[in-house]
Amino acid sequence: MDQLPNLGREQEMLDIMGVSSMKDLFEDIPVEIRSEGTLPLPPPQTEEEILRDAERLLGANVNLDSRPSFISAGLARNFVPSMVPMIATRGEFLTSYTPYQPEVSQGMLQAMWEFQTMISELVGLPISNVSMYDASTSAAEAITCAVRVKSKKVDMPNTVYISELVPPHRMSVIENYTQGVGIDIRKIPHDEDGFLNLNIAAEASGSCAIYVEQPNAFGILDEGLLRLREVVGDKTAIIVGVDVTSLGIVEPPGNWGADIVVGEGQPFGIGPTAGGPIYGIFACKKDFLRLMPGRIVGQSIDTEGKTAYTLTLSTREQHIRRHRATSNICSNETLIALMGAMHMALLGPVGLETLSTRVLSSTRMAIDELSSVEGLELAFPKSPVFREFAVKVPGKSSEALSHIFELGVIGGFDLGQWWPDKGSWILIGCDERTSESDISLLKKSLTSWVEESS
Amino acid sequence: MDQLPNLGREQEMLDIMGVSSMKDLFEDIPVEIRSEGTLPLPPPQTEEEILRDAERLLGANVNLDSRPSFISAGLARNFVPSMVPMIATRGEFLTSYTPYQPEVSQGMLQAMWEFQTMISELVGLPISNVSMYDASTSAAEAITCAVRVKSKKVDMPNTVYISELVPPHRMSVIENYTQGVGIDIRKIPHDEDGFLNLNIAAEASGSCAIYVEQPNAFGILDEGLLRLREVVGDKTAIIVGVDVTSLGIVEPPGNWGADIVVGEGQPFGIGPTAGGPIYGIFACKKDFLRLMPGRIVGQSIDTEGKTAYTLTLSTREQHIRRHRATSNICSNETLIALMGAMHMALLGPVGLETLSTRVLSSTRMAIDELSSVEGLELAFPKSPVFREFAVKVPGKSSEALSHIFELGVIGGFDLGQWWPDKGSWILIGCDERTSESDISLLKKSLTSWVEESS
Amino acid sequence: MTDTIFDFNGSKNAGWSQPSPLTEDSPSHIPESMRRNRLPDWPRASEPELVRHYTKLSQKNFGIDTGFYPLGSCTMKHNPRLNEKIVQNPGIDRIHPLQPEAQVQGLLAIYYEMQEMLAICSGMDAVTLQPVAGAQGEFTAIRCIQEYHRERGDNHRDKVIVPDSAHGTNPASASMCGYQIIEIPSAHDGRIDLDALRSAVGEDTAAMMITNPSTLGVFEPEIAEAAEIVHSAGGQMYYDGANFNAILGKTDPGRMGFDAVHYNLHKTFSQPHGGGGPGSGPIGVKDHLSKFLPSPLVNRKELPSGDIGTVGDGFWYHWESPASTIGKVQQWNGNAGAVVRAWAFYRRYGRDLERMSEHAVLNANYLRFRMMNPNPDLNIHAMPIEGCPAEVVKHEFTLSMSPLKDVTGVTGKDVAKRLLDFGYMAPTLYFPQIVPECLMFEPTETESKEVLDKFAEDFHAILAEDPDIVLTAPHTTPVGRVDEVWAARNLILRYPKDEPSS
Amino acid sequence: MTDTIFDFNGSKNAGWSQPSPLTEDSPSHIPESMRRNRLPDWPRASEPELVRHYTKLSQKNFGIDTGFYPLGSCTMKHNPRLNEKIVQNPGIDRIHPLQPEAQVQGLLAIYYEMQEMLAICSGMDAVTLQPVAGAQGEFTAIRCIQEYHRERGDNHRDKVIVPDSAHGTNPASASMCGYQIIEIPSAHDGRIDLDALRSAVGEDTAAMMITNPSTLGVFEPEIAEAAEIVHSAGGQMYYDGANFNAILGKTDPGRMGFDAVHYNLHKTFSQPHGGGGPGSGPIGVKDHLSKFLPSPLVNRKELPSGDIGTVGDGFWYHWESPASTIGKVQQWNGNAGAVVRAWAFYRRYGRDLERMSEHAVLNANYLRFRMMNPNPDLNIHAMPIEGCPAEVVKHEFTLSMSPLKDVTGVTGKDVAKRLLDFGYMAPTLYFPQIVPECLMFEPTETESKEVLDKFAEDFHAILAEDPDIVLTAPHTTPVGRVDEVWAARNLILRYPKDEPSS
Ligand SMILES: Cc1ncc(COP(=O)(O)O)c(C=O)c1O
Ligand SMILES: Cc1ncc(COP(=O)(O)O)c(C=O)c1O
Repeated sequence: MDQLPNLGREQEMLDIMGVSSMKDLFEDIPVEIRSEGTLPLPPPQTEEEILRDAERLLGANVNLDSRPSFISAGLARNFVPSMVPMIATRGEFLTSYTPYQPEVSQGMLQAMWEFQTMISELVGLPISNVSMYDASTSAAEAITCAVRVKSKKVDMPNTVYISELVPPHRMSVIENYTQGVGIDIRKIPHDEDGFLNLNIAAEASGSCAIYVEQPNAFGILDEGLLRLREVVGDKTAIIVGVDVTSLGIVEPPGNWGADIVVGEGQPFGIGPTAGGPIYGIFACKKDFLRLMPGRIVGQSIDTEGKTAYTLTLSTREQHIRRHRATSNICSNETLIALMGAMHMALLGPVGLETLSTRVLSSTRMAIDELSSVEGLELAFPKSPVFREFAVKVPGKSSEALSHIFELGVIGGFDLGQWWPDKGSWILIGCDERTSESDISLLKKSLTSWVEESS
Repeated sequence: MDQLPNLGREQEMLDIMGVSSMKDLFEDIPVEIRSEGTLPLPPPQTEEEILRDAERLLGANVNLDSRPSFISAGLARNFVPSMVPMIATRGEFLTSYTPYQPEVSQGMLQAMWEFQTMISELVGLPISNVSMYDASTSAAEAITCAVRVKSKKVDMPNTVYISELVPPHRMSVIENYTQGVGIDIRKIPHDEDGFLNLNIAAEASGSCAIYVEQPNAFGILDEGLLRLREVVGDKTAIIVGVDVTSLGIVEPPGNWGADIVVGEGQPFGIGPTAGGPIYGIFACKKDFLRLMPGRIVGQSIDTEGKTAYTLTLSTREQHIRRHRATSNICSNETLIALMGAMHMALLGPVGLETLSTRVLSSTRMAIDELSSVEGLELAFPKSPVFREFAVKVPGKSSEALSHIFELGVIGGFDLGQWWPDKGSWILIGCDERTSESDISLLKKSLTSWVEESS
Repeated sequence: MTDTIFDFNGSKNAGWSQPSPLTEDSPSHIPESMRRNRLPDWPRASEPELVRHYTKLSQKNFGIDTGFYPLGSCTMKHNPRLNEKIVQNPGIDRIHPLQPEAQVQGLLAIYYEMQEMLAICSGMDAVTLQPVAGAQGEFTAIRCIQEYHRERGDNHRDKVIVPDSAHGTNPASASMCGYQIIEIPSAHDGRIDLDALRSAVGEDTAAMMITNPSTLGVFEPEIAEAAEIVHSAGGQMYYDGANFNAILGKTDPGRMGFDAVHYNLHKTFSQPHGGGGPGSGPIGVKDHLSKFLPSPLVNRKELPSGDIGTVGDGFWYHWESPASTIGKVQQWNGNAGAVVRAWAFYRRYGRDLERMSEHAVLNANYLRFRMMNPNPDLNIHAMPIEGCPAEVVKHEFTLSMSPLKDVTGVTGKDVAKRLLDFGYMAPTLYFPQIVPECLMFEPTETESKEVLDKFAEDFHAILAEDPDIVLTAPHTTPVGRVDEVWAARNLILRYPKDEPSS
Repeated sequence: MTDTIFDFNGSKNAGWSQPSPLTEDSPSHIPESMRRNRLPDWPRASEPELVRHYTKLSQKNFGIDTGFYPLGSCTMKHNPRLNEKIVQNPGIDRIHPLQPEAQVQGLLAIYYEMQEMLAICSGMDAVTLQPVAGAQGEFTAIRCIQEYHRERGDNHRDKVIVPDSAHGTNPASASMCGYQIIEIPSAHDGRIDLDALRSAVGEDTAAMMITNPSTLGVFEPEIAEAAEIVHSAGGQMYYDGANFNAILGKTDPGRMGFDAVHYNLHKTFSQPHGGGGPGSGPIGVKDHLSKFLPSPLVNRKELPSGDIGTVGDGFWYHWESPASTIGKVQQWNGNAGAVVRAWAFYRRYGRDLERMSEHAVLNANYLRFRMMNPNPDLNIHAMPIEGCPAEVVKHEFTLSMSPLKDVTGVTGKDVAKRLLDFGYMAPTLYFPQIVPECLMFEPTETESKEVLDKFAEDFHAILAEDPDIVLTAPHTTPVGRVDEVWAARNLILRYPKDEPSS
């Protein structure tokens, strides 16, 4: 209880107020709904004890750095420069709240304005907010935003087309965010190489928006998407989900017609952290600005004309617009976006390119190595990929994965969990930390599985 | 090489200066002594690579937290509250230097002034400096300081008496610091209970100083020391080395006549860190103030009378007094002392008492458990101890220690390394992290050694 | 002004040093047309420059660590540093949410413990940790309620009732689920108006959303009646848990009659949410709603005796999908890092969480007393009036600055800005909107009496001060009062402004 | 002013929460008379109060992270954050220096690598990492030299020669070994005066201590001659390595003729030494001195083929005691944590340490050029003069402010204080003492051109400014100019002042 400065001084304070006991402070709670006795919870612990328990429990988890690991599926086993967490956790950043008082929040505001710039540069679109909860809510809110902007102007209001190769968990979030407000979602299939069926995509023309991912759920980079604007016409919003790391080498969607770009920001700034806190990026064209979700920082001036930063366009937000707000976001992921900003700034343009190339090169090497294994089959041998690729194994992928885990390798993601018909597919993810020896261990262990199961 | 902001801009800067090449900047080095070619060292590494190597190398060390551990011998396997390193490594503290410019160093200066107060309170003496390198140099410089202060006033100038139960490594430092200047050191023996022979100690009367430790190298608390002032008389300085943690329960030497108290500050603020950086404490009576070593902070005022802090009594120091300085200390251990201050402040008086009691209680429990093992023998069964105690084992202690290490226990320190005639003695150290199960593992493994070797 | 990061023009070819790619030719595997040909114009700076840049920025930012942060409704309490240390553990930082259960037993055990603890503290039956913020918790719970009504064929319930004092996220969340919002006015004393509620409920009522203690910081004594009214109309009661810090161990939403509740872990259970996030917004529900909860939850089963399991407690922890789950609201399992911090926070109090609430309430009442009882020798222009008359408040309270405005022209906003000069974060401004010139103060349990005394004293000094000083505040901050209209008019949202143009 | 920590009067019975002692009766094992009966009057504060206290204190402290720190002779370069991360590893933080070799192979391997690297870079034959600061390195090396002479029966060598420009630690360290100090004056151009040296050396010369580049920042071209003079008199040459940052890969003390050298790892190899420490001051020596080095050093032996050893390189690392070791100068094995940081720093450059020195020298020359070539339109009262005329300087340089003092009364100290107002740390003041009104600037390699340009500009602004402003500087710091005389006269060294009285 070293957290309570007034412990032991209760009476002193009560006396000053003229209140006789702590109990009196809770007399306003009607007796009928008062709790009885002590909370049925264990006694308080000391810092030493909590740390010991935390180390025991967290130590029981198998962390990705403890062995070769090929699980990605939307998050990155990244390398975060040491500076990032050390500086981002300075108390002035760490323990601040939403910068409602810009005069004493210039640090975070400027950092977020710089973040907006870096995201804008990254994806090739002029506007960025200061983060969404994660890639999935970013995609979901991009869709509802596009519907708000486009519904009155298109033939198919409240209708959105979505690539069927969006990871199902993300799709589920999209469905939750869209179904209450009655948005009709139609899926677009892919051909056998994992490329979007552009003929069917053409049906999206006249709808509010089309949502695709580049790379898609199988890691495939789809050249056809470059023609999407042509295919859907000018009126339909193109929303693209990206792997941010790919954009050091892959053309950003802003350059081929995207109206909104979303994605998982996590590869810049923070470890996978069991899925959160992470942050979604959200960038768009100017037409979406006034109906977009999330916080936005603008440059301004103070009373003396000095440059200053402040939250702007707050009239979109729930604390002002209430039920007509463009989103319900209040707490967001700024602190994590700050880490992202630091990481991006450290990388610089050249560092980003190197990083992309590293991820791509380990992906390529893993593909090359695994394709030489008799009994393994690439699901999409002809398609260019980034970070991830799918392989078909003999037997059930869940069993294959258990087998290779026994051999010391976290071997990827069982695609059967997403699509029951792909119960023998494994999604293998590579990254900047993947080494040649990791790949050869993966190969060895998968070869052993092939032998075992034949 | 992400550390050099001007990389790639050399020519631009040279052009401005009118210098044609980088080589020209080194033309002043005579050709005969110029280095040839590239340094015969490996190529630069990236952060990722260095971290990987560091984790591999440091991971090859057996850390004390990884198993029950009973090695102490002057350092503590302590628990440092999480706040301490997090706040002490804030850049403003971490990357500052000696506060020569008090106007922009008030933070560190005030923290050190508060540190001085806490040390002064801890040991019961009015003056403290802001740290020495470690306990050993603290003891050594206390002795040279006492000689400076006392030599002209006593019958035996340049003579100091030292308890023979000072850890030999510390004694070696003392010898190095005293022998150049010709100080004569005489050892005082102990009786069979490990208590100082007060009859011989009485010979120190008339010398410059007597140096004793409480607890001594065997962890023994010596009640006889309370009579030391009586024994050596008023003129001889009494210098006492302490275990700082003990002072929550043991009477501080300032209260029984010590003139100077020294000791290892490490238990407050930082892990054992393979022996450094740690910090020595140094506190004394006012008569020693002007001839003591190390930096001292004083309260002062600024031009407007506002309270301010500054380094003071600098005229004692090398940068002013040069070869007549009271010490050669320039860089010291302030940052670690800052961590110490934070830890002490968090503990508070009651926390200190609890901490002392915890260490004492685990020591007692270990003694009780081991004394029940047939074949083990306490070296000083009758003497009160704090943190440490010596046991005699069958056979060589080094072999006993290897044996129990195999059984998962870091079992203490082989006293044969310090005193060849104690080749079957082990110094067992306990601390606040010692658990009942640690003690029972120690007991089990030592019992196994006894059985093995009988 | 600190230069922006884009003003650095350090090393021309800098870039974080990295190991070389494993192979050299990989780019050739991407079709030419898809390759990026102009790299983003990111900063080109070295580590030394960036450490200094961000350090300097931080120095222009106010946090709990730098001063008193009485931001009402936000529960800005101290963030114990232990929690930050714990989340550096690779057992959380380097974990993938899709790892098989066998690889994450420790994390699942923490999730399970937190689900249980939150259920106990709130009187709910089931808890999900998936929502990542309070607002998302609201949205999630309303979605569950929506499915609940749908499953019962109750398809006409298309309205959600909120008091006019509700937090903006309440109506916004309900409206994201497609609901119409019925806002009911508060009674003249700021409390819930049961008559207004009675006339608002009906067959179209899907739910009512309310927080208790209310956003005015006072406990709604008639909450059980309100629940009764809504329930008898067939609606569900939703508890906005933002004010949970006031009541732990004293009462709980279950007893009050609620069906669903969200917790703001980042408030009640502390959580660094620098700049406004991250948060964590678990929800708890009564049995009848539990099968709609997002998927997955954590459950456990006893292992055969003798098998202590990976975490050593004899249980196997596993994910479980509720029968009629609404699916996902975040792609993974919520903000696991925030959950782990909150777990560490909870463990520090254990059953003494009640002490925490007591001290939060003690501090709020004490501060209110101090603020409303100035030294009579002071020449105060006008005293504020209570936002809601009450014998005692809970963890926060509101004051209306209207009297001051009437006498001197000084608004609540001016006072808020002036407080910045004294080294404080301003209280929450103009919320709830029903209190004119509202300032809302929440000291939290982690502030000492000395801080509260000094704050009250400084507040009184402002009330007594030359109004011109207050009207033009702040004066000592890194920048003066910032022109928000200018920002909205010029919309300079990146550097340089109009790139990439579109 | 921030309150002192003793002004907190938080929880009456606070104290860091700790688990209970294993047994209750242990105090009874200590004789009554030895038990403490009044606990120290330490602060009684909670974690929240202390985090804020120390955060606020830090905000009143200047570090490299907050601004340019051109403190000459101190090499205040950026501290890479990786190094701080590495030392959090329990493989260093939780290691006891007395653990058996088998338990610390990784640490010994790092020690070995650092010994080797330092020997290579300095042209020495053996290196110990034990001394914990430069000054302690000096002391240690002089002790070795003392034993060297003693062993040869050369017992009459009782003098150590230092130039008058030497750092104060040089004479202080030698004098701690019992040596008399002979100070030789510099030549009129600030360089070593060989004639003065010749007349100083003799049969009583134990050693000469000198640094090169000198404390004036210029390379002593006649260093080999100086070594020759000292050697032929039978003395040893000691190299103060504080200025090592200037010469890596370009020359080394071995080539210059030195027998012993100390390194300030915390300067050249970066090291956070907040507030003035910790440091690390290894020494390197030539063969003839190596057997006197402190004990122990690290050595290694090849393992039988096939055995890769604990660290995987096929070696067994072990401690080794030099034959005639002087023993110990620190109780353990030096500042191991500092050595590990320096190792990480070194690994980042590897053989390109030469680039580091080049950039340190580039920056110094560039800054000097900028500072000595102001915009001619400025109305500068008087330009400084070079502390030492030189075509090029090395990593630092000195300027004398005497001309300014003559014209305006503004001293070097005033200029230094005024620089604080501009957001800089002041340069080193009045050292070396042979340059009147000396300011000494060392930019280090981690400052950008922009920072150097701006600094020169601000420096010129000060030279052109109303002298009254400079004379009364600083004006914008947390406190005004601090009265050092007051401090020394009143000697308030703790709180409250006269407790415990004695
Ligand atoms: C009363 C109330 N409800 C809901 C919320 C929304 O919570 P969050 O910010 O976590 O989305 C807040 C946040 O400030 C609040 O104060
Ligand atoms: C030239 C010179 N020599 C020696 C030293 C002493 O080094 P340390 O501070 O590490 O004891 C210094 C330190 O500033 C120095 O500048």
